Amino acid sequence: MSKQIIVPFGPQHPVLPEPIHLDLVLEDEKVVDVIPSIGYIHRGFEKLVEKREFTEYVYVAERTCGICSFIHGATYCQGIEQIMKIEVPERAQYLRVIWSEFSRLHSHLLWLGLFADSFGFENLFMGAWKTRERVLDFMEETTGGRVIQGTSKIGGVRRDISSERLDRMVKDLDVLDREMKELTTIFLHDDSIRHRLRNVGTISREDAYHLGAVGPTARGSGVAVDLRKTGYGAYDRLNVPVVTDSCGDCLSRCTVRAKELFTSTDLIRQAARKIPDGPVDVKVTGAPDGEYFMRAEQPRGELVHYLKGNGTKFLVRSRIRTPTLTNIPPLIKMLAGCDLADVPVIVLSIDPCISCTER
Amino acid sequence: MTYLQKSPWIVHYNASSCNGCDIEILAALTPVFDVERFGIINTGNPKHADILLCTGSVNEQNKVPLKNVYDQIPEPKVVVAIGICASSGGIFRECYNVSGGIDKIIPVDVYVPGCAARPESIIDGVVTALGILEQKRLAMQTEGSPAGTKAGEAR
Amino acid sequence: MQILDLLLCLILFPLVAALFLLVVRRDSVRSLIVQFAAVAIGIVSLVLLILGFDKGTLIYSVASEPVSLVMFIIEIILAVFILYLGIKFRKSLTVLLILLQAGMLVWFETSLAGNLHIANNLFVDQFSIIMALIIGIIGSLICVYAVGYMETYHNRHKEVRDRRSIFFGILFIFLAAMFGLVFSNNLLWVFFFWEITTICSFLLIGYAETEEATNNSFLALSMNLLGGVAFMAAIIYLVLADSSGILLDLNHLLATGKAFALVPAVLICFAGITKAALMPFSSWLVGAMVAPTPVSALLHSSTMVKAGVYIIVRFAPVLSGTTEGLMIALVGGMTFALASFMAISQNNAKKVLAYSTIANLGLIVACAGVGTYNLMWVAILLIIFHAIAKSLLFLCVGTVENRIGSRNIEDMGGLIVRMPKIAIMMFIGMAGMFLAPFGMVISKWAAIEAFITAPFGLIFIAILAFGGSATVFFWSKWMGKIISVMRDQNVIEDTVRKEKWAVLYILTGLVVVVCLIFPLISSVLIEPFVLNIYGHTTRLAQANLTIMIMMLFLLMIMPFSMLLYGKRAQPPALPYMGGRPMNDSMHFAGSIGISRELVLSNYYLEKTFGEERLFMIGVSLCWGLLLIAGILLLGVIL
Amino acid sequence: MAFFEMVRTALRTVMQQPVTILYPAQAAKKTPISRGHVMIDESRCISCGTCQRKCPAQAIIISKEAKTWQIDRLRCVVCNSCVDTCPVKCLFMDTQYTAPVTARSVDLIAITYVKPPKPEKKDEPAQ
Amino acid sequence: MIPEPLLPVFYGLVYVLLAPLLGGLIAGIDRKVTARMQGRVGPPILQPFYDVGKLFEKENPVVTVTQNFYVLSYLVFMMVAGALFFSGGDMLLVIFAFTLSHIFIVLGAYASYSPYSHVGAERELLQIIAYEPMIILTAVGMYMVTQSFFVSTIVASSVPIILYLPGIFVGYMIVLTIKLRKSPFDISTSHHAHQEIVKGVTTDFAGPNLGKIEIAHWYEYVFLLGVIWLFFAWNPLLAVAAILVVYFLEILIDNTMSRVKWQLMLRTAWITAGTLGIINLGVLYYLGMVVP
Amino acid sequence: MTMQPQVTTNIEVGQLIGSVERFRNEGYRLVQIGCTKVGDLYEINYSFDKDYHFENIRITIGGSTEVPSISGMYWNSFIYENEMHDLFGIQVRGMNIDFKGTLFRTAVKYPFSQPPVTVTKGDKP
Repeated sequence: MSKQIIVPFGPQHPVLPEPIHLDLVLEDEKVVDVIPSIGYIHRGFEKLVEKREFTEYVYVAERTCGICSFIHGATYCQGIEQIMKIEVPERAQYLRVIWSEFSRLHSHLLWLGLFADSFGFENLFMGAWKTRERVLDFMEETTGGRVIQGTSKIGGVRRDISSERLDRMVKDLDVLDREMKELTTIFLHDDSIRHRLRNVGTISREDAYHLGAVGPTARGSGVAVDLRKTGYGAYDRLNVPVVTDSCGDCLSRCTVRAKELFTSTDLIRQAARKIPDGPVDVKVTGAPDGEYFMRAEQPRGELVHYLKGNGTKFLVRSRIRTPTLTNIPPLIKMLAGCDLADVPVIVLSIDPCISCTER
Repeated sequence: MTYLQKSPWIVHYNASSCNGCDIEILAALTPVFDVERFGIINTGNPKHADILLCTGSVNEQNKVPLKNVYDQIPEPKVVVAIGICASSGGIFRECYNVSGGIDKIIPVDVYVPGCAARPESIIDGVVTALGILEQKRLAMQTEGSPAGTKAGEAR
Repeated sequence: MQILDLLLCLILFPLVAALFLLVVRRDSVRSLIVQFAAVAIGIVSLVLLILGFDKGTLIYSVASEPVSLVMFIIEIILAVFILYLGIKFRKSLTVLLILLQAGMLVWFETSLAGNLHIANNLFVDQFSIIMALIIGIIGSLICVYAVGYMETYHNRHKEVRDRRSIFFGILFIFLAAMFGLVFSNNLLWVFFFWEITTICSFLLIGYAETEEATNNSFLALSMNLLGGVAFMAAIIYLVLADSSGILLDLNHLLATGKAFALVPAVLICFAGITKAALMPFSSWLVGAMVAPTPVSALLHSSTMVKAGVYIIVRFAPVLSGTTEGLMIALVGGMTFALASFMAISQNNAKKVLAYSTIANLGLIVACAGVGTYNLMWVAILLIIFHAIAKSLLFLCVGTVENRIGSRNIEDMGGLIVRMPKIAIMMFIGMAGMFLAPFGMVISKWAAIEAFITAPFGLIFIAILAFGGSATVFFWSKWMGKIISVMRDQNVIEDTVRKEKWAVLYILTGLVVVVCLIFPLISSVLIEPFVLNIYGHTTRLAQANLTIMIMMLFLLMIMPFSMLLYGKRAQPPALPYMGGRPMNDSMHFAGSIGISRELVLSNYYLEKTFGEERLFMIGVSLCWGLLLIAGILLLGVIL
Repeated sequence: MAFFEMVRTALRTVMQQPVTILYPAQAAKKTPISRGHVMIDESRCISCGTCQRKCPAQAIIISKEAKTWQIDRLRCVVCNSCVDTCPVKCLFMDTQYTAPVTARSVDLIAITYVKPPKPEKKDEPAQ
Repeated sequence: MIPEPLLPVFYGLVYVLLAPLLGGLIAGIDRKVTARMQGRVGPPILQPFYDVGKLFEKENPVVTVTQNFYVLSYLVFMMVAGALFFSGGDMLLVIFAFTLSHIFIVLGAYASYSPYSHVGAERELLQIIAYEPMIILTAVGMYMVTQSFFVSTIVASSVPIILYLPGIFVGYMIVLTIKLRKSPFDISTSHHAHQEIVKGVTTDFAGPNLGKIEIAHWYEYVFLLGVIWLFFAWNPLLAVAAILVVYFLEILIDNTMSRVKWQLMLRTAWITAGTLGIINLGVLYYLGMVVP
Repeated sequence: MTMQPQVTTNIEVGQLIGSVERFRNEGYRLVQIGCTKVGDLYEINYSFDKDYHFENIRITIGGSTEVPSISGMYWNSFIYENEMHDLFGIQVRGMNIDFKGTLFRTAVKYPFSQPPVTVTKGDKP
């Protein structure tokens, strides 16, 4: 006596900007079984290291993902710099921090919008993306690209930001802060939203940790993991607060991201205050020989670029382990027993970036 | 100008794109660009759509869904390939799992270059598509059957 | 004395047919007898209609003493029989109740019955005629249908002992008892026939002789015996009140008004509640679905439960305006709402039908309990519409069950492709149950209009509004199930027998026709009856009737719009599957490389409308209400 | 209870002018360094082929024999690599993005640079 | 002029002819205002008409031909319900016809045997059971004030109905949110895309069929707003103002709420609307008994 | 920029389960499992982290060696192990969720086990 409904969720589905698919088995609207399947974006560009010189692979690495493009590029470059023992100029490191944090703002605002959309709050979606345009404007003004910045380079960055622009940027941040304050207040306090998020997709601290959750997904469950604390780039000279929340449900993850918006603007201010003058890049000669696991904090969590060179211009292996990949097992746990209406909310609550995940 | 041109509804499919173009399509819906000015609605359902906005270089697993989504759009319909991955495979052209461009799978009417394609560029692309949509409608009227492949035929 | 002959004929002829059926062993002969008897009964009840519709209440005196003696002997024999079965199957409750009842009966017969003289034992009025028509036409149609059904049934269920002679015999005894019940003016006679229906249903429910069937039949028996005890108590009360027994004359009793009639009315209504399977006694009717489908159809539509509501509607004028009446009405209302909710959580087709029956009976009792003239009108209307649509639905479900081997609604997906004719009939039957402008909605509508002027009517309107919407839910989702067009399915209905088709066609026709001519039925039968009792009557506004009939016609011509589309070439399309293509056998590519079949089930919302929870609520609420009624009654008696 | 947190924001927004840029009636958002499309000063290109080699998307083809510089706009990822690496800085990034097209084509540009017989003279007449 | 007995027919016809125009306009204004609330320019006011015009220019792929029948019936009975209402018919009959038309769209969704339509259909049914009690209570409330179920009588009444039925009015506004498919309760069609069940009931309708559904929605808007008129019927100016205010509030709610799950929708509609309605009617009943 | 040096411990396939169990017991979380083809051999890296302390163990195997799954200790390892199987063709024994080669359905079977291509520069459009 079956009372089941099978819903093929995705690959084409309006709530998924990127294709994944889930086979949802429902009883009424209760999800009794969910089997995810990915691979719709697997391009296999990790193998491109065999065809592109390591200096040009930067452009490929940047296009791993359209949302955190800069961080991918920078992490790759930092990994190569580690192998080749290149000392990157201070200013470049600060600029990387600034752009990384702007990437994070961009990503989190984008996510807030999509998240609002997933529970049917269209106006909030529009509001979040309206604010996000401010971040993108800054990005375009300083790098020339809205979403694919293209300023990473081994040995530094490709563009400098003038000090006047930095001053203006700090002033603009106040406006941004104000708008984000308004947005996040609604997010965290509106009861209709809390009704949709509280106690939905809950995952305990232990589960989150042992299932390998990273980034806001882990921090929402109270696991204080933030790779910026390892002090790569210029982060060791900045005060990085780790935002956590203890409930482990969708609202907690939302809270973490909402608060991180402000830590990001704060980090940008710190960096703008401390940034020294000087060159933004050094000349790179030779080829990488050796291996390194470069870990960095992406908006979605811990990103690992494993790079292995053998002394030629072509790397042996580039392996990108993205936060979403490791957040998928916790996601499966979260989805068990939720309602159909919660599925998009929970899926989005880990902020999935499938194009990174599948490379 | 017919109604078709005043109310193009879109459906978006991400055929292994890097996300850049996708979020720009979404950005085009949001206040700063607001394509609803032109009557464009992101329907999310191919059966309601007129225009397929497609991003990404099409990998092995995406071929079938892409074709399926295309087939489910009722005639007249146009396909707009957004971004250079969708147009030619782009930087990922040489990857083992990439077919290289939407037009390898389904007929493409408009190519929108850019990496990532800017929202303005996407608007331009859709506007260009409107002209083609109108031609297809006329062709459908005169011939009695749609200009492209019929929806059911391909199965 | 033409009409009296008809009455006697209707009571006795089925008995004769039953005797023949009990001895006949050949299938073909049995089939012939059943068909002949059914046609005869149908025709006689129609003749009764033609001759009797304008005569008002006719009362006939029949020599009662010898008949009463026979009745007493039969009752004692039956009591002994039940006692034996009760002991055999160790049903202590049944034993207790039958001993109690028999004790009351014997005591009554020995110490009170001495100087009873009831002359007017039979009577007929418009309400009786309506009941007779329902029993005579729908009941006998079901019997005809049963012939073919039982043959298939025994082919499919080899484990069940073939006792078809007894089965058909009991069916016709059942009909006879029902006729007797609606024509009797002597409450003792009513009681006799009442007990006969109880025992017939007991035997029919237990037909399959499985453990479940036996248990459920005893459940039904115990509950109905409890009602019987109450009935007996009412009779004893009446005789104690007036030893001449004049109060046992039903029409006389009703005419005496509340002073005498209230106590027996409530007691008999309690009996009616048990028989009509209202909460807290609904479980027996739900359990009764283990019986072969024609039995369920019979129990649910034209006999048994209708006997319960019949007697309650009879006593409606007595109940009107009393607190006890309100309590009984509330029991009905609660039953309506809760049974409708519970039907949502069921996927067994017969169980859904059972809950729907319980709900509708609840509504009828709610109308009768409040008991104003327009509500009485509604109650009778409900009895008619419900009987037709429900019998059609049961028989359709039975046919489907015989073909696909399941009574699970989920297995009825795509019936419109597999068994198009049956599906359309079911569709019409269901429409009859909940869609405008068909019967039940007309009644619901009239009920709202009637309740609004009745005392405490608001409560019932609220119940009707909420319960009614639940009805929409469970019927529509079932409808949706049978009309969903699935691929790769073949027509499988061609093997259904001819006389079965005839029965189904007639019932389907009746659903539609009765909707069209119900103004006529109302003005010829119901309105005079109500007028006779209350001095005023009611009807639907003419303008509304016109509109309803126009809507009905519109609904009938709408399907022809399909022809319009059939001609134009339409590109075939597959359902939207999130970009995943589906093949003709409804499989699509699922995760982990599995080819999955698309399965769609309805919602059952068990958390919200779960059977157990609501049943407990309903039982305790209704017991509470009955208790209040009982306490009030005690106050009246003392 | 905090329902309707959004009401104030929504009501304020409805009173304000929309933030929408009325593209195409209004000009598109652009910055001086926006990466639109690659342009070539054909009079300065020395056909060295660096841009072709350094192009990660292999969109540029230079023919030394035919003296042509060819770019496939549907391949160019606008990464600025060629502009950065061009030894004579004859490539530059225009801020205007490439317009959508309905058919594939490549931009073929004839290089008019002539190796100057004498230094200092870079401005050869184009015709 | 039109003879008296034909007036109802005339009004009904006027509704059938003009309601789509008005309804489409309302939808257009709705979209414009919504866009402005989101800081966008929004589509032209006439956009809904373009949309429907476009849909009729498209081909009509169906999963099963019976879908056409259900959609047409949906439209026709929606027209019947509205026409009955505007010709002054019996409120209860109007409500039943209204339910009937919705059953047809639900059946149309079931007919295609597609997962999203199916879930949409189930949810649409949940919506129907959520709002129906309140709508019936509204009609009953009208009766208690004016002693008639006939719209013609209710409209002609000079009693300020709203003063007697404030609870019913609020309850009606709550279910109106369901009927207008506005945000907190937009669970069966997910009007603005990007949602959990794609397009719910309408998922497998395309082209002209979808157009018909859209037109039926317009009829529905006009009918539903017409009910608001009844509350203020004694003063037409106030009625128009009330309709405008109510509609604006609905848009505002749409823009300031996230979509709830069905459980909460059912609970809200039944408990809030039911309690408000029943308390309101109870008070009326009591007053009616005390002060005849 | 001061980064901690990264330690990689080479172990045998047979020691894998034991080593992983030790990490698990010490409260490390699994960061990643990654595979690299070096010549004809495959290096498999198991990386763990605890309080930003990064540990890496490596087994080096031939293409036909079967690797035991560590999903008993780390439930989430299935995603990496399936990936390893789909991209490198390494057989993993005892995965808790086995996609059976459907995690990444690639045009080329086991693409990363194919011999590396190097210079294809100047590839004409």
